Parts: sequence; structure tokens; C-alpha cells
Amino acid sequence: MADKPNAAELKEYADEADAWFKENTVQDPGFMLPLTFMEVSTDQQFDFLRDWQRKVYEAGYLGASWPKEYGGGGMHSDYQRAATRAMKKSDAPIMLNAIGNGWAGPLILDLGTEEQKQKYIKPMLSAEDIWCQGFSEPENGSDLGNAQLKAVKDGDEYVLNGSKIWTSLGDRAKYMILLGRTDFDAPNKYAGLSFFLNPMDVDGITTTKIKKLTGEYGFVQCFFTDARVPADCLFGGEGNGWSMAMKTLEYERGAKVKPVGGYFVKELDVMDIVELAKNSMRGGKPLLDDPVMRDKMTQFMIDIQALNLNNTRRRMPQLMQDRPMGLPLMNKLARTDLIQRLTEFSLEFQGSKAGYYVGDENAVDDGYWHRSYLNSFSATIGGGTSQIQKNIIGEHALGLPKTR
Amino acid sequence: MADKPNAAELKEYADEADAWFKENTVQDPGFMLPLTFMEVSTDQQFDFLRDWQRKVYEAGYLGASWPKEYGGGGMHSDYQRAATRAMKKSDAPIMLNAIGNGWAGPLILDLGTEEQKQKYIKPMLSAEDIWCQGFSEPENGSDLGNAQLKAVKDGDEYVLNGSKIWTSLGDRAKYMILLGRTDFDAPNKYAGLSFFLNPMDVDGITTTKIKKLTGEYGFVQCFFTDARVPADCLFGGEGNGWSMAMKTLEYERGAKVKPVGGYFVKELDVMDIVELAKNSMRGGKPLLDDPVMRDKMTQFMIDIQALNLNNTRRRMPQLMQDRPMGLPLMNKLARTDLIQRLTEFSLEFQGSKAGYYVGDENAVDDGYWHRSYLNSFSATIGGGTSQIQKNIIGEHALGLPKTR
Amino acid sequence: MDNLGTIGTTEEQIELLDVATNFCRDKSPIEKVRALIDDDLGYDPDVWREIGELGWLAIAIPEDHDGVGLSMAEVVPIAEQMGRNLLNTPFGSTTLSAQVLLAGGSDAQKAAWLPKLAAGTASTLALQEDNGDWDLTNIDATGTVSGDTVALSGKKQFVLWANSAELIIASIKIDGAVCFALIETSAVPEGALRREAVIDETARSFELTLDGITVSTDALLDASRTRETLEAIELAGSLIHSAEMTGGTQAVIDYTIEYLNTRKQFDKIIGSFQALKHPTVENYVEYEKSRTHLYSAAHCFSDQGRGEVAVRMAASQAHGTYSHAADRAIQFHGAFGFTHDCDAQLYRRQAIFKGALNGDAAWHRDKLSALLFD
Amino acid sequence: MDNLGTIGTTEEQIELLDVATNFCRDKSPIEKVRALIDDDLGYDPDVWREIGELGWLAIAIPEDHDGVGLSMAEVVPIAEQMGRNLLNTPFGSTTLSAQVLLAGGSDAQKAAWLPKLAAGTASTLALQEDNGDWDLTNIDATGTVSGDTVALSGKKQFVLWANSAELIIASIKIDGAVCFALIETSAVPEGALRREAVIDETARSFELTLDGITVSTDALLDASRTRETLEAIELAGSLIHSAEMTGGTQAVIDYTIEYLNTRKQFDKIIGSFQALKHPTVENYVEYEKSRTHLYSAAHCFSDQGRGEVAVRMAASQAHGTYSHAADRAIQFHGAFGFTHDCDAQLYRRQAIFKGALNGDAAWHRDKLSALLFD
Repeated sequence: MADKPNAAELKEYADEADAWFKENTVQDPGFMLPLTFMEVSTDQQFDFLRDWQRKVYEAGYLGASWPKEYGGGGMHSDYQRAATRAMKKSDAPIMLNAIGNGWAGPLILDLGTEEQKQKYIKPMLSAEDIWCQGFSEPENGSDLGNAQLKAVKDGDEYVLNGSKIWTSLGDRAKYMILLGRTDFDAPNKYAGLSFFLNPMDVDGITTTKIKKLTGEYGFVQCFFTDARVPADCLFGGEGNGWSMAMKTLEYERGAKVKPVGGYFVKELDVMDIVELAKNSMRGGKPLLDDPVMRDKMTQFMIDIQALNLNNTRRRMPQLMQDRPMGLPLMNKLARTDLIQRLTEFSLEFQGSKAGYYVGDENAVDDGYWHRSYLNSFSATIGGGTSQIQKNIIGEHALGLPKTR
Repeated sequence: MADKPNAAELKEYADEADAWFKENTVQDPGFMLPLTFMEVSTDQQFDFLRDWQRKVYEAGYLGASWPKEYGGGGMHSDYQRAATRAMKKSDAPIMLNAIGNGWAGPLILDLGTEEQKQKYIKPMLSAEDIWCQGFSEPENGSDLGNAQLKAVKDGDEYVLNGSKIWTSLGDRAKYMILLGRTDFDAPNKYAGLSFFLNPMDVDGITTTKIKKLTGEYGFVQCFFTDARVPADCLFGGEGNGWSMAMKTLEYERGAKVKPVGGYFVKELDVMDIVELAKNSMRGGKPLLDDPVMRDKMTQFMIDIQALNLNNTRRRMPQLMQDRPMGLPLMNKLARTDLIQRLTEFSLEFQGSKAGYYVGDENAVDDGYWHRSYLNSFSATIGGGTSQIQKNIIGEHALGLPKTR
Repeated sequence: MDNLGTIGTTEEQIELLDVATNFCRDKSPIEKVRALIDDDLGYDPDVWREIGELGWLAIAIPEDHDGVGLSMAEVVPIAEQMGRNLLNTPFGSTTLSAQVLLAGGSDAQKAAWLPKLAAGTASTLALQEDNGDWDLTNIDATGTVSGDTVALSGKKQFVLWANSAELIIASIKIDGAVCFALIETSAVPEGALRREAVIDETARSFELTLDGITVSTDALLDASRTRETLEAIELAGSLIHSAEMTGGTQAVIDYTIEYLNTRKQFDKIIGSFQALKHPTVENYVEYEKSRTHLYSAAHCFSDQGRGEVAVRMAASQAHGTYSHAADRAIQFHGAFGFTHDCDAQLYRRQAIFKGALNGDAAWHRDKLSALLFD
Repeated sequence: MDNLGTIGTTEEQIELLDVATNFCRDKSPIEKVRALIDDDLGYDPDVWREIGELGWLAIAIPEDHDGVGLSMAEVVPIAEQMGRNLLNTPFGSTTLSAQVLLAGGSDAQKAAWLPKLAAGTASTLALQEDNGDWDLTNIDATGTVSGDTVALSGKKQFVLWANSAELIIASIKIDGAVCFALIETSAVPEGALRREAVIDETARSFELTLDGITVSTDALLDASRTRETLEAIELAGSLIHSAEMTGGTQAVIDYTIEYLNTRKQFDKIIGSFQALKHPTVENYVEYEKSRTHLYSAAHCFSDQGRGEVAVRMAASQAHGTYSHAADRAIQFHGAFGFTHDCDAQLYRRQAIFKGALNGDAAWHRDKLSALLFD
């Protein structure tokens, strides 16, 4: 374990990082940069973000606290945190390889073999190997435990048949963390599942792009037809797929995540909405002079501030004595719903110009708000819908009985 | 069937009725009159309303269209409608004997024997015999079908053991329409139920008053301990209790109700809230000059107007082609929830004076609004909670599957 | 409050409702709606011709101008069913144009245009400008009179269906006073019309550059009737949009119910989950309120005072309800709802667009409050 | 926005939170709360004495006035736990009185009263009048100075715990300027205090008739510090009320969860119905936001600018959340919820009362909007 830096050491490092990102961050590449890794729809966007991640990694500001022997920086995590703060300060673009760095990487570092760590970690950090996730299936969007993709052992290979959907970067990834069914007679649906570090460049795996409600692309559906993958892709042993998948979800939820650094999703800066409101006119007067709009905007400010402060309070056990799981579990629900309501509200500011969309020269902020509102559903639906989040909170934070 | 009056005949009758109610309606008896038959808490209120109902009946304006041979007026229902309109116009007090006139009466007229009609109808109309309802039990508030009150046939009597709760006028009623279980081995919970026209003045029936959240009384719990009632109190035959009870609920919902006339619940006049808003001051200015309050009040006006118009549209099949059950089923949910939100909102008008309650000389409108808000829960809970109403609408108007 | 309206129907209205229900369902299946999204014109010319032949464009035009001589009340069921089936054509803009001519047109202008519009000639309006304001008098476009010609200048936004209209009625200011000019699209120079990228992909909308366009002074509407003309635009426009939005609301709720009744998760039909069932019921309740307000507005439309209250209530209720029902439709369709293939987004986008054209719920509430409380 | 606060705690605050959690739970079981409803005094004098002995009334009073020398931040956990257990005593009014004396009192006044209050002498404020206004400067009560005495006149409402207070700090106008008079209850004539019928049955509130009461000019607070005094009342008062409301919110949600976990209908624990589970989750989420705002307000309280923003956010969030959570608590308890025996109504009534005393959510949002956007 690397030593914790003293204040002076950390300050020096942070200043360097600030300077580096200030110098290297491209604010406007001349095309719209995705706010999340789920919104990468053009080659232009993909290539730019891939190059950016490599550049950040090579500068030592990504994976700085991951083990040196596998390609990380081997430094104390305070350094990585400082680097990530520097990215935020300079409003740097997102890290592209979210499933790799955020899900597969922590899992492999946590439970993988020496060989797997050697093989996967470095190219993941450098964005050479892009990773995607294969949990959801067309018939089982919310019910991951019911995954049906068939994985049959045949000698030293598994033969895969089925389909995965809502796969971000699925058509560009080299590997997929895949949830497949190796046993159809298991005592329960979970026990039949296994987890694979699955190579995408094998025969029998094809992808088709899915057009999002925004009109853009970003997800694919993957079809597996007698696709043969090496048996050593199996991770965690047959029948342990569910617990592996749950672990990755934990990493996503921020529990025991090793701080790889960077962010995969750019939080919409709500202050931008305040700016929009301040700059919007209605009937020749500033919109924020309209008391009804003011009141709504004020309520939003109260909500925003609460969620921002929650992120600090989550690290204060002395203020979480009664329902310790509450704040951690509610964050996704509260934040994604708030963003949805807020971006929807931002359309009200625009008056008749709310009729424009991305691509019209008259559109307010190039249609950013419409796009953000429509994209907000990926967050209230993906990773467990808001309705499912409420079940989780009700059952695990409040101790209410299961709904079945 | 009585003849439909022509316009002139009806007009003459209506004018007489208007005059009579104008002359006989006491607006302020010097104490607060209940808005619903569920809110009768003092002897003073009870005696006043009982006398009032008898007076209206004797004047011929109640039960005017019920059969003459049983004590009704035998006139066409248009006459009774005109009389009821006259009551509304003069803002006359409610009819006290709601369960009798609204539930038991129609049921008896619909399915009762000649003898039962002779025995029960007239004294019900004259308020000589007050009726109450015994469906709910302490453990089965929403789940009427699960009623457990035991009714065992013993010779020419039934022996009753158990308890009924939320019984309006239960301590003043002569009869109770009672749902009891005569068969504990029935194929399903409904098949074991039987329906009784149950006399309350027998040994073994005791009542205790229930204090409401308003601080007032109005309901009782009834305890049955080896109470013996004549076997001919059974109505509709053993095992048919559920269908009898459902019929009474239909009468309540307004389906095929013979218009006995009058009303058992005084709809809160929303225009009073507009008045309150107009007369309320905030920071030295009329409250309705506050744009935020104006906007909220305007939204309420839109909702109020919609529900009022719905009552007309419900009688226009040409505008209910797609989901004919929708409007009839939604009325209770929409109206009771609206009244609750509206009365709650009315507290916002009062500023610091919202701190007062009924009984303080400084209270706005003698605390009418606080009391109405707290009482509003009887309507969103009683007769099927709003949550249950949504199940009913979802299942019967929208065809969504049952929740179980 | 003596300006609260009532509700009622006419025989013709109900007959038209029946006919329109079948016609719009048959002529506008969703596959066709989606095919037309990628079509330049944006609608099926044959269907448009049939609409004209059915006389639907003539409904609210007096008989002495070759119209049917009914009222806007009878236009409502048609617009409602068109909205319900996303049958998007110049019907609304043409119908509204006729109302504008009736409100502010000279006898000659009425005689020249109303028979044409009644017969199926498409027309539209050019009202909005870059300030995003719904106050139709807050405009910068101007007309400069010299002799008997008027030189126009400025830019207009959201000129619907300008690609197929023969007539554009544009609001301008002459000497600071708002008035309206009749522009024949034949007189619109190359490139003066730019197709706009709008949120509703089933609509066709254009930006019109007035600079360089001149019209004869005979092509100006009666300046002494500008107030009535503006009122006609606001009220007739709101009524038509409310009808379309209410129809769309019914459709998006039915579409959601259909999914809730078929989709399974956790081995259960998802419609059995109260988390989806109850909000859908709430949206349905709001929809029925929208429809009640809509037919009340149709009934009271020509009734002084009550008409405006009823129309604005309908417009506010319709936009708020359509927006929320469509928003929830996306959410309740889960991951499929996030795709372009799911129809929920078509309705959500249209709700945004209708609100942008016609004023959103908050805007109409603001206007209402003055009518109700002042 | 540089006036948005942060969150943090002090060691003393957390220690007090632990102690207060146990003390309030042990001293204020619900049976006792209900018994005290019918008690004239309205609280248990022994518990009140213990509160004094614990030094809780001295927390935010400087050491040179026999106080503990901590800040309002350390008062928050105590008020929170009192609200959570409906332990209603003169604690809030006495604590607030001390803050008022610190803000506007002369050295002599502080020396005379602060040690007493720190030691457990009850005190209260007389601010509200019949206009229902939360603007503390909109008052009609007056003081007329002649020589070294001031003759008071007018009426004050919602004077909490006046029955057991030794000191009443009343706002009056002298020559049109707002100032504050220290009234010893010993100087209040028979019948000048009338117990009010208030919505919160656990509180004791009185109307005070000032006519006939005279005080010495020495009993007037420093007129040059009226602005600071008013600010202390508004902010310290809002902080205390927010803490009590947040505690009450936690209690009413826990009370509801308890019922949802035990009550059966249709052979199922009703907490398994999403119609009850999901709204309860939503209320819980809002509660956690309330508590976050509360401890942020405590943390930023003395921080110029940020303090007021944080306090008003806490007050708005606390009142809105408490009101709605208690409203749903009544509903979700079904028929039992409609009875006086169900505790849900105790919380609902208190939420109304707190909002009436301290300004409701809308009022604080209005104040906030100026701080945030102007």
C-alpha cells in the first residue's frame, strides 16, 4: 500500500495536475462531445475520446493508484483523487472506457488471477482495449437474474447462443463482461448463471445499432450464434455469474471501488440552468422576474443543493446512524429524477423556441436542453429503473416487505 | 310508473319547492352543522338534522318518487330532482338517514319482500328509524370480503359474535345493514357471507364512540356478544351477503339508484375558497396578487371546473365511447383527492393564523378550513381508499391486470 | 364566477367524431406516420385531397363562401382524431387561416380566399419571431408602405407547412401598429424559406425571411380589426391545438396500457405493478379532464367571456397532461422507451412542439388568472 | 452562487446528538405525550428541570453569562430529537429568547437575564399579530414613552408557553420604529393572557393583551440593533423550528413504516403494495434531504450570507416534507389514520403549527429567491 502523501506533497501534485489539464483539455473540438459513455454515436466522438483517455493515462492521471505491476501508477489514492478533481476543474471530457475501468477492472483486480491482471488491466487503462457490458437481454431488461443467453461447454470452449441489448460501445469493444446461462436446470434462476470476460472478435457475434429517442446512436444489440469462446473466459466459476454481476454493480454504485480516476458521466452542471433562466426573456422581461418561474427554480435549487450536500454527508457516519443504507441507495434515484425534471423544466424557459431541436441554427444552446432531457431517461431507466430503485430503497433501507 | 311532467307542471312544482326551502331552511342554528352524515357528533346536531329530514319528508320533498304504497310520493323522478335542486339552491342541510335512504332503502325496494317494504321504508324516510352500516371490521378495513363477524343460525334466530367499526350513527341507529359470516367452510371467503337487516336494540350489542382526528366524534365501534336477532333479518339468503353488499355499493356509486332525493354529503363549495383567497392578505396585499398563489389557485380552478363538467359529461354517452366506465369510476377518487388538496392549500392563505383551530375566536372562518382538511381523509379513506380506487379504475376502466 | 362554461355537443359534431375516428385510424397507421417522417412533404397528398373532399376544411366557413357553415365546435372532433393518430397535415393551419380571414379580412379577401381554402388549398400563418415570446404583438417584422405596395422585412419562425401552402398570413408592424399581410407563396423568392429542425419530426416548419417580399396594400387585413384578428388566432389556434393534444394524450396512454398489458418482467405482466398501474391511472384521470375541458371549450367557443376561459383551461390542461403522460410513457416502456422505435417519443416530442407553438400550460394559466380573479 | 453552504459537524454536536437521542426517547414516550395534551402546563416540570440541569438551555450562551459558550449548531441535535419525540417544552422559546438578548440586549439586560435563562428560567417571545403576516415588522402594537416608563398597547398572538415563562420579549412600535420590550410576566395583569385553541395540541400558546402593561425604558432592547435582533429571531427561530420539524418527519415516517410492516389486508402485509411503499420511499428521500439541509444550516449558521440561504433552505424543505409525510401517514393508516388515537394526526397538526409560527415553505422560498437570484 502506497504511503499517504503529506499536505505539501499532495498540493504540489495537485498543482501539476491542474496545470496539465488546463493546458491539455480541449473545450470545443468542433463537434458535440458526449456527456456520458452511453452517448458515443459517431466515429469522430469515439476516436477523440479514445485518444483523450490514452493521453490522460500516459500523463499518469488515470489509474494512478492502481497497482504498478499491472500498468497503474501505484500511488496513494489521494493522488488520483487530486487528479480527478483537476479534470473536473478544467471540465475535461469523460473517460471513454467506462465498463473496463469502472466495472471489469475493479472486478479483475479484486478477484482475477495474476494472468488476467497482466492481460487486461494496462490496455484497459490506455483505452487500447474497449470493454462493453452484456447483462440485459431483450426480454429481461429489469430482470437480469433471468438472463437466457445460452453458454454450453464444449471441450475447451463455450458455445454462446442468444442476444444482449443496450450495449454501449458494443460495436467497438474488444471484450464484453457477459452474463450467460450455463445450467438450465439449476435450483433457481440465479444459480444457473455464469460470468465471462468475453472476446467480441469471434465468429458468430454480430451487432446492430439501436437508434435512441434523441435520434442519435449509442447502444447496440449483440447477437450470438454458435459463437465459440475459450473456456478460460469464464470468470468466477460456473454458477457464480450472479454474484460476479452483483459485484460489478457494487463497484458501479461506488461501494469499495478502487478509484481508477476520471468520470464516465459528466454531471450536468445545474448552474448552467440558472444561467439559462437568467438569460431567458419572457414578454420582454427576464424570466427570473416571473415569480412563478422564480419559485419553481428556487425549489429546484433547494433540491440540487440537498443532493450535492448528500454526497458529503454520505461520508459522515455520525449523521447516518439510523438508516445507514438510505443515503447511498437513494443517490441514483434522487439525482437522475431531479436531472430529468430539471432538464424538462429548462424547456419552459424557451418559450416558442422550445420548438427547435438539435441541428437548427435558432435552437437555444444548440438544442442541448432538449437532448439532455431526452437522454435523461437513460439514467432513470438504465441500471435499474427509478421504480426498481424505490423497491430497493423500500426493502433495503426501510425494511419494507418485497413486492412480488 | 308515474307520468313525466311537462315543462309547465315541472316549473310550477320547482317554484313551490324553491319557495318552501327558501322559507324553511335554517342557515345558522347557532352551532356548526355537519357537512356529511359521518360528522354528526353532538345530540344537538343529531336532533336538528332528524327533525329537518322529517320536515322535508312531510312536505313531500323527500322520497317523492318512491312508491306511494310504502310512504313515498309516487311522483315522477323529475319532481324529486327539482326538489333536490331547490335544496341545493337554498343550501339546505343534509339528509341525516344516509344509510337508510341511500343504501338500505334502494336495496329493499329493489329486492325486498312486500312485508319488508311495508315495515322499513316509511319510517326510514321520516327519519324515525335511523340506519347504520356494518361492513368494515377492525382487521378488515379495505378487505370487506374478509368480514369475520360470526352469524350462527340457532332455531329461528341468528347468534352474532364479533365487531364492526367505522359505523356512522351506530349508537343512534335502530337498524344496521350488516355483513356477517354464516359459513366458515365456504369455497371462498365471499361465499361464506350473509346480509342482515339487523336490529340494534337487542341484548349483546354495545357501542363505543371513536374520536376522530378532528377531535370530534362521529363513528362508533359495535361489539356483538351472543346477540340474538330474528332469523328473518337475513336478507337475500345465506351465502349471498357479498352480492347484496356490492349492490348497496352500486347504489352508493349512483348506479341505478332510485332518486330518494336530498344529499347526505354537502359538497364543499370551492367558490368559498376563492372567496377566502380573495379576502386573505399577505404582507399587506391581497393574497391573490401573489403570482405564485394565483397560479396555484388557477390550477385548482381548472381541476374544479373539470370535475364539475365531468358530472354533466357522465350523462353524455356520445363522449364516453372508448372507456365508458372511466368517468363513473374516477369521480370519487378525483373529487375526494381534490378536496383534500384544496382544503390543505386553503391553510396556506392564512399565514400565521393557520396556527389556530376550531374554538379560537381568532381562527379564520372558525377553523372551518382546518376541520374540512382533516375531515377530507374520511372521504379519501372511507368507501375504498384512493389507493384502492386506483386499482379499481386500472382494472375495470383500463383493463390492467389485478395486483395480487 | 359567471364566466365558467358548460359542456354540450351538436349532432353534426358527434357524426363528425364517428367519421373522423375511423378515417384517421385507417389513413394514418403508425407505419405510415413513421414513413412520412423521412418524407419531404411530410404528409400523404392523397389523404390531404380526401380531407378536402370530405369538406372538413370548409366546416367553419360560412356557406356564402362555399363553406359548410358550421362552427369551430365541429372542427374539434376532427382535430382530436388527427392528433390521436398523429395524422399531421396543413389541416390546422388552413382551418386557422380561414378563421383569421373571417375575423380580419375584407369582403374581397374573403371572397378571394375562403372558397379556395374551403376546397382544399393549404394555407398557413407566420407569427413567431426569434424572441420566443408568445405575445403575438411582440414582433419586429415590419412593412413599409409606399404607394400601393408594402415592402416587408424581418424573419418569421415556425411557419408550418409553408412548403405546401399557397397563402401565408404574416404578422408585421406598420408604423408601430400590428397588422397582417396576405403573402402568396408564389411571391416568396428562392431561399426565403428554410426548413427548420423542430422537435416534432412529424411536423414541417419553416423560417421565412420577409426581406425582399412586397405585397399590395390590398393584401393587408383590415387594420381596424387587428384586435379581433389576434383574438381569433389565439382562441381558434388554442382550440385546435388542444384538440390535437387531447387526441395525442389518449393515444399515448392507450399505447402505454397496451405495453403494460403484454410486457412481462419478474414473471409478471408489468401492468400488475402498482408502481406503473397507479401513475397510469392518474394520467388517465387527467386525460379525461382534458377531454372534458376540450368539449366544453368547443361548446362555449363563441360565447363571449366564457369562450376564452374555457379555451385556456382546455389548452393548459391539454398541454400539461399530454407532456406528463408522454414523459411517463417513455419511462414505463423501460429500455425500449429509450429507443426511437418506441412511439412514446413521438408523442413527447409533439407535446413539446405544441406547447411551443401555442403557449405552454403555465402561459395559459397566467392568462386565465386575470380572467378569473381580476 | 457563492452563498451556497457546506455541511459539517462538531464533536460536541455529535455527543449532544447521542445524549439527546436517548434522553428524549426515554423522557417522552407517546403515552406521556398524549397525557400532557390534557395537562394545563403541557409539559413535565421534572423533565424541564432536568433539561436545565443538563445545561441544554445554556448551550448557545457565552461563558461570561454562565453559558456553555457553544453555538446554535449544538442546539440543533437537541431540538431535532425533541421534535422527533414530540417533547414539547419552552426549550425553543427560551433558547430563542437568549439569542434575541444576545443580538439586541444591553450589557445590563444580558447580565440580568442570560444567567437565569441559562439556568432554566423559561422565556418566550410575543411577535405575531392578527394580520397573519410573517413579516415581523408589520405590527400595530405600540409603546408610548413618558419619562422613564413605556405604556404598551395592542394584542400579540401565539405567545408560546407564556403560562410558565418569567420573561416575554414583545415586539412593539415606538414612534413608528420597531423595537422590543422585556416584559416580566409578574407585571402582566390578570386576564391579559388568554390560552389560544391552536392546531397543535401538544403546544401551549397564548394571546397577550398589552394594554395596561407598562415597562421601564430600561426594559427596551437597544433600538440601534433592531435589524440584528429581527435577523436573530428569523434565523435562530427558523433553525430551531427546522430541527424540530425534521425530527418530527423522521418520527412520522418511522411510525408509518412500522404500520406498513405489520398491518395486513388481502392477506398481505400492506407494506408490500407499491402504492404505499413507493410514496413512503419518496417521503423518506425528502426527509434525508431535510436532515442534510438542517445540518448544513447548523454548520453555516454564523456564516454571513451562506447562513441565511442554508437556514431558509432547511426551513422550506423541512416544512414541506413534514407536512406531506404526515398527510400521507394519515392516509396510509387507513381508517385508523382517521382517528385521534392514531399518532399521524399529532405530527400533521404540528407541521401546520410550525409553518404558521415560522413561515411556510412558500414563504421561505420567496425569501430565498431574492438571495439566490437577485
